[in-house]
Amino acid sequence: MTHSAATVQSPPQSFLRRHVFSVDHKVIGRQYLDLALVAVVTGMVLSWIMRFHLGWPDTPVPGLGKIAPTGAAGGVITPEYYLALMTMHGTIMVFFVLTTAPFAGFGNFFLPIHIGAEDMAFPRINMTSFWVTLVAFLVLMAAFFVGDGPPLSGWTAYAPLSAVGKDAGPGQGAGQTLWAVSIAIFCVAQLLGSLNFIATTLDLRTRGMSLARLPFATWAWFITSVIALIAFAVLLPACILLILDRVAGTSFFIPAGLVISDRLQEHAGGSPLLWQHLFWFFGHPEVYIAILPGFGIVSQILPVFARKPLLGPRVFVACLIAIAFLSYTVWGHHMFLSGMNPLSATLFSVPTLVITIPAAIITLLWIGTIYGSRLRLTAASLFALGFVSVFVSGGLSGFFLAQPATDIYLHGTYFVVAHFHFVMGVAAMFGIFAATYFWFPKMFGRMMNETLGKWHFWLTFIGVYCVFMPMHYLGLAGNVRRYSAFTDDYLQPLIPLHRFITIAALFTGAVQLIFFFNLVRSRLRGPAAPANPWEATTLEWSTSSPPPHDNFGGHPPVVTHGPDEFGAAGVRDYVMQAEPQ
Amino acid sequence: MIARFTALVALVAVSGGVAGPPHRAAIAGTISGKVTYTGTLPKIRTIDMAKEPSCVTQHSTPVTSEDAVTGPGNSVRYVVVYISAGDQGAAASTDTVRYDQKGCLYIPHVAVMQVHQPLAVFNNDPTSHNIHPLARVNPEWNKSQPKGAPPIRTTWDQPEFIPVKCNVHPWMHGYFVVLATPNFSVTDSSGSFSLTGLAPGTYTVTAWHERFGTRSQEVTIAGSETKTANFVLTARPY
Amino acid sequence: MSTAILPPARGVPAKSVATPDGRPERRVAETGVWITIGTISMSFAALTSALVVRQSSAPDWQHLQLPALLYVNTLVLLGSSMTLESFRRRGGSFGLHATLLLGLLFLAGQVLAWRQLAAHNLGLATGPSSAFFYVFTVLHAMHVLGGLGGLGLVERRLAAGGLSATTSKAAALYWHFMAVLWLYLLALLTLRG
Amino acid sequence: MGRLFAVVVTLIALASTAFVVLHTWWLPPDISTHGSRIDRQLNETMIVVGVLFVAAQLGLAYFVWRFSARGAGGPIKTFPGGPKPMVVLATVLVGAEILVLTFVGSKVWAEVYQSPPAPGALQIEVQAEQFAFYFRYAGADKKFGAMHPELMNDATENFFGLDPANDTTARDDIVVGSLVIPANQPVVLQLHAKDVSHSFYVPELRIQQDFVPGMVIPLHFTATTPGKYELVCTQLCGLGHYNMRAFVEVKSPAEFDEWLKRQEPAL
Repeated sequence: MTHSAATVQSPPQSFLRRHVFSVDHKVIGRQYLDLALVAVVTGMVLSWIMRFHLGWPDTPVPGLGKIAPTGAAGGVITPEYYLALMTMHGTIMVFFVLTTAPFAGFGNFFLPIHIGAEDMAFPRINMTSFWVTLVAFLVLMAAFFVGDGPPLSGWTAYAPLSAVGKDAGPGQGAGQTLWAVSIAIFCVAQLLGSLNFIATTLDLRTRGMSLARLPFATWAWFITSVIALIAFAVLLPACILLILDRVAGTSFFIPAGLVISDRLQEHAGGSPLLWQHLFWFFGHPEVYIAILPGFGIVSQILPVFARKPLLGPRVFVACLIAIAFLSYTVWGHHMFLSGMNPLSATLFSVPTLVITIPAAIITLLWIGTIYGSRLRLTAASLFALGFVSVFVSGGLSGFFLAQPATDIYLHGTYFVVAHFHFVMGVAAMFGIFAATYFWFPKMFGRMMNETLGKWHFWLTFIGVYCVFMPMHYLGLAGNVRRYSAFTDDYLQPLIPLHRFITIAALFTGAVQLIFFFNLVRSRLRGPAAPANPWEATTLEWSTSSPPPHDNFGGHPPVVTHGPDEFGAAGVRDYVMQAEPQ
Repeated sequence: MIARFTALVALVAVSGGVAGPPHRAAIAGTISGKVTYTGTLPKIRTIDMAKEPSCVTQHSTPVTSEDAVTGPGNSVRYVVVYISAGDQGAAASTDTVRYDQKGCLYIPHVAVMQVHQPLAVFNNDPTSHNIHPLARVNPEWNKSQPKGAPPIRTTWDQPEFIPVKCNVHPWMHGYFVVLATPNFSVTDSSGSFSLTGLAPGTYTVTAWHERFGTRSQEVTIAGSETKTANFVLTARPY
Repeated sequence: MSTAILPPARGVPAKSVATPDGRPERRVAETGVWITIGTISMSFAALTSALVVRQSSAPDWQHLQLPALLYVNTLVLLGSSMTLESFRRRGGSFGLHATLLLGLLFLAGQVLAWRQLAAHNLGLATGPSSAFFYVFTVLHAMHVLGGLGGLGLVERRLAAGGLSATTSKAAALYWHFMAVLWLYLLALLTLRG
Repeated sequence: MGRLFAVVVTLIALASTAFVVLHTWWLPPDISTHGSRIDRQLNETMIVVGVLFVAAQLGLAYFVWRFSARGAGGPIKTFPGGPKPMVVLATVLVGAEILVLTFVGSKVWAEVYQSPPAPGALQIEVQAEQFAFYFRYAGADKKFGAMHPELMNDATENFFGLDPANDTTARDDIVVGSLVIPANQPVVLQLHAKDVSHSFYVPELRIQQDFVPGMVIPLHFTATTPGKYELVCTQLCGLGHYNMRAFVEVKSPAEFDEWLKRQEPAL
């Protein structure tokens, strides 16, 4: 399958070929972003309903009774429906938003242009990976319409709750099987995607684009795809074993002698901890798959708006590689109290604390980059700065969970919810927002409205702190997570705090309408965008907005400079990467 | 029983002001009797509802388990006595069977109903319950009923003895007894039952108890007479 | 039908791959296959660790006696690798057809082996050892099927006269990996199964 | 705009720390022998993390404040010493903290989870099922009856699947819905899961351990202060997970013995 034949042929003509079944990495990137947009709206609405229920459990949600007559008869949400919403919220956000948007979406669009190539190494596989992801999303959404409703075993789907089947409770029948099948399909899609990213970065770099000159976002996508390759290669067999346990009567994860719904299960000999090991071996690298593209995007954007090269680019890349390597040695910190051998707790605690060093270094490099800069504050740079602040808040709360001693108290409480929402739910989202405001002109040839962008930043930045910082306090007070109602006596004094969080969450959710409105309006009627609105230096800014079908109009660039040559004296304080010597 | 009575009255009204008893008085026999047990009873256990204080406060005296309730003279309560064979055409009743959850207990402990008869489950507790009928023949379902939620209304299509449990309060146990016949009666603490309005014929009467098993016997009704049928079930301590 | 293999085709536009030190151009398809091999190895490594953990989690593991047919099948798969190598060195579509045929024969042999086991009612759910046997061998067979697809592509390219060294090398790399993976699985299932 | 960012970040940092310093929402008082060391570990970590948090946020805020107002004038300045001080700062600072916290923390972890229970500890079996805890005491013969999954039946309150008909040791076993333990005496719980994974978490006791179906996991601790506390489940186990609560009643040894004598055998 010679590569050249696929891309040099004349651009496709028919609407279908150009916009739907296109092999152009830019179209595929936009399709991933549109899927992530639909997914994030769904996930956010689910979180609204959940938060509203936690604040006011007995008040019916208007209209919900009709949409979900079994789950929320008369609008009052039942415990199993709350857990089903939680499971779908978690699964949609982690897989279909935080893995597709920053990694597959922006990565697909910009990695080839960043390295000066016409397209991905395997365009047809690239198109297949999107459509397989879409199938996975539709299979997951089907769980809403199945008899017993969506599964309720959380996005982590611990066995035997997830493996036994209908007996384990509502949602654990067809809903859980659809979940497992959807995630297995998603794994295949991500493996194909990562294959493409790695092959393209290794082989299709244009003349002069050595690894040292790779833009930082591309470094992040490349390293993320290596992590994703290994992580999803482990989740795929885990899902296959789970599906077999559920459907074919095997007992990989189900021990003997379980009595569920007064029925003695026929399974025997399986190990529930085996699922946790396989899942978290994938799970922790997955959180780095969600955040490393954000690192790359912030390191790509900060120099542009600081008008100053990134501090210690080689150190930054070395830290990315260190994080990638260490991410496979830390999964046990999710299982300190899971019945795993307590000796291994220390074994997993040390690498978990060590991995904070590269993360701390990168954060300091960002702050160091702002030192002595001429900072321009646009929506993109504000979100990049917001990313730094929010990542600090979320990262530091990880210290408590990394040590077994303090994890004894904080495991399974809202402290954990605050930690991973700050780092993944907010920091990664800020990365996506920053990337959108930064690259929208290049992707659509139109400028986004800066005022709306700034309003969106300020309200979201304050909103997310009001939502997730108090969750740390709930965790310290011992508020257990994944509760659909707070009936325990020691939780009653915390209900006002939950109501505050709910109001803040609904407010922050509503603020996102500014972003969606800005997206739609700018896409239709935004002012035309020049080729290089931000005066940046990487290759995508040396081609037209939006780039032509083969990115560089037939003559691939020859790279002569590094990715962030800013701060030169004189009128033009930057040197484009492909500028002749 | 009310439905049958109203049907009878309607019949009389429809047949026009014919004075006096209808032309041919419907011959209706009755089978009644008492259900007792032999053997040693299991220990009477008090239910520990410590986990749900809102239910503990609803009971002044400690609540005992209802799976082996007996009365004076070795009588057995909650025995479902019904016509298992020999029934001529069952007019399906349409009035709703009410099943209450009060004080973290199912009231009545055993709810008997006919196939396709509407059933309504009410939650009158300040806490949320979840109703999980462990049906095998009928489709199984498992629904939560938060405090103040509307009653869950359903019907059962197949005759079956369905144990019902509340997952949130494991001590809560009851039975939905779905029968194909309208002729059934549940014994009270006196252990006595009576099946009325039986046309002449030979019937198999079955007495079922959740823990002490099932007994059947043949009874023949000639005219409008009352036949007695007593049952003795065997009780085992464990 | 030309049998000569074309000189290394411009798998990648020369000017698009320039590495500072001028190393010979890397072929994209070959890199892709190496990455695929890495992925598949990771998946089977995960399944191997699952097997080890499952063995220690309960004392119900009985050794599964592999049907003799599997050892014969191994020779078939190794044979197909050899015919593929002869095709790549001496050209001639006979070698390629032989490889395709032996590949299909291997798959048929696997299905027969599964049937034999099923006949001794050693199904997927009978016990952990048979469960892992089926998971390993069925997943391997599916990947062999994928490999046959790759060889079919080589066949089509050869027939059309446009076969490049990249494509044939990539397909061969993948096919030999199928054989290596099978030898590993055979050893694992025989010794630890 | 840069100034606004700096002010907002500073306010957020100070507000967040204030609520922690004031202990507005904080851990409940500790009532176990090992709990004080966990509290100290948590406080130490909180101080270190608090300092790092405020330093990082204020550093970010200050730099944005100072370097966003400089317009086009003045050449850019790289951080003195380039990236090296960052690497050294992060490695030394975080590295030191890792050593201290890991070393100190591992002792209390080892005491709770890696050391065997005290010899004379009171044995209690705990059965976690979909959506309640049940506790079993050995009764007069000090021996626990065997558990048979096929005999487990909530209807007849046989939560532990005991077989009193043929197993004499099971006849005197006591099964209750609350964990009643003597103060200042070591207690060992044998955690059984009947159906799916559950977890044993009592905030006041500073202890938490998952129940894993198919495994019996020992958990030992010593409660000090008599009183009534709540035991909750922290491992998602299904629709009733939120309501899977039991009470832990810590009584004085005399009261406990008297309570135990009052209990009748379960079956």
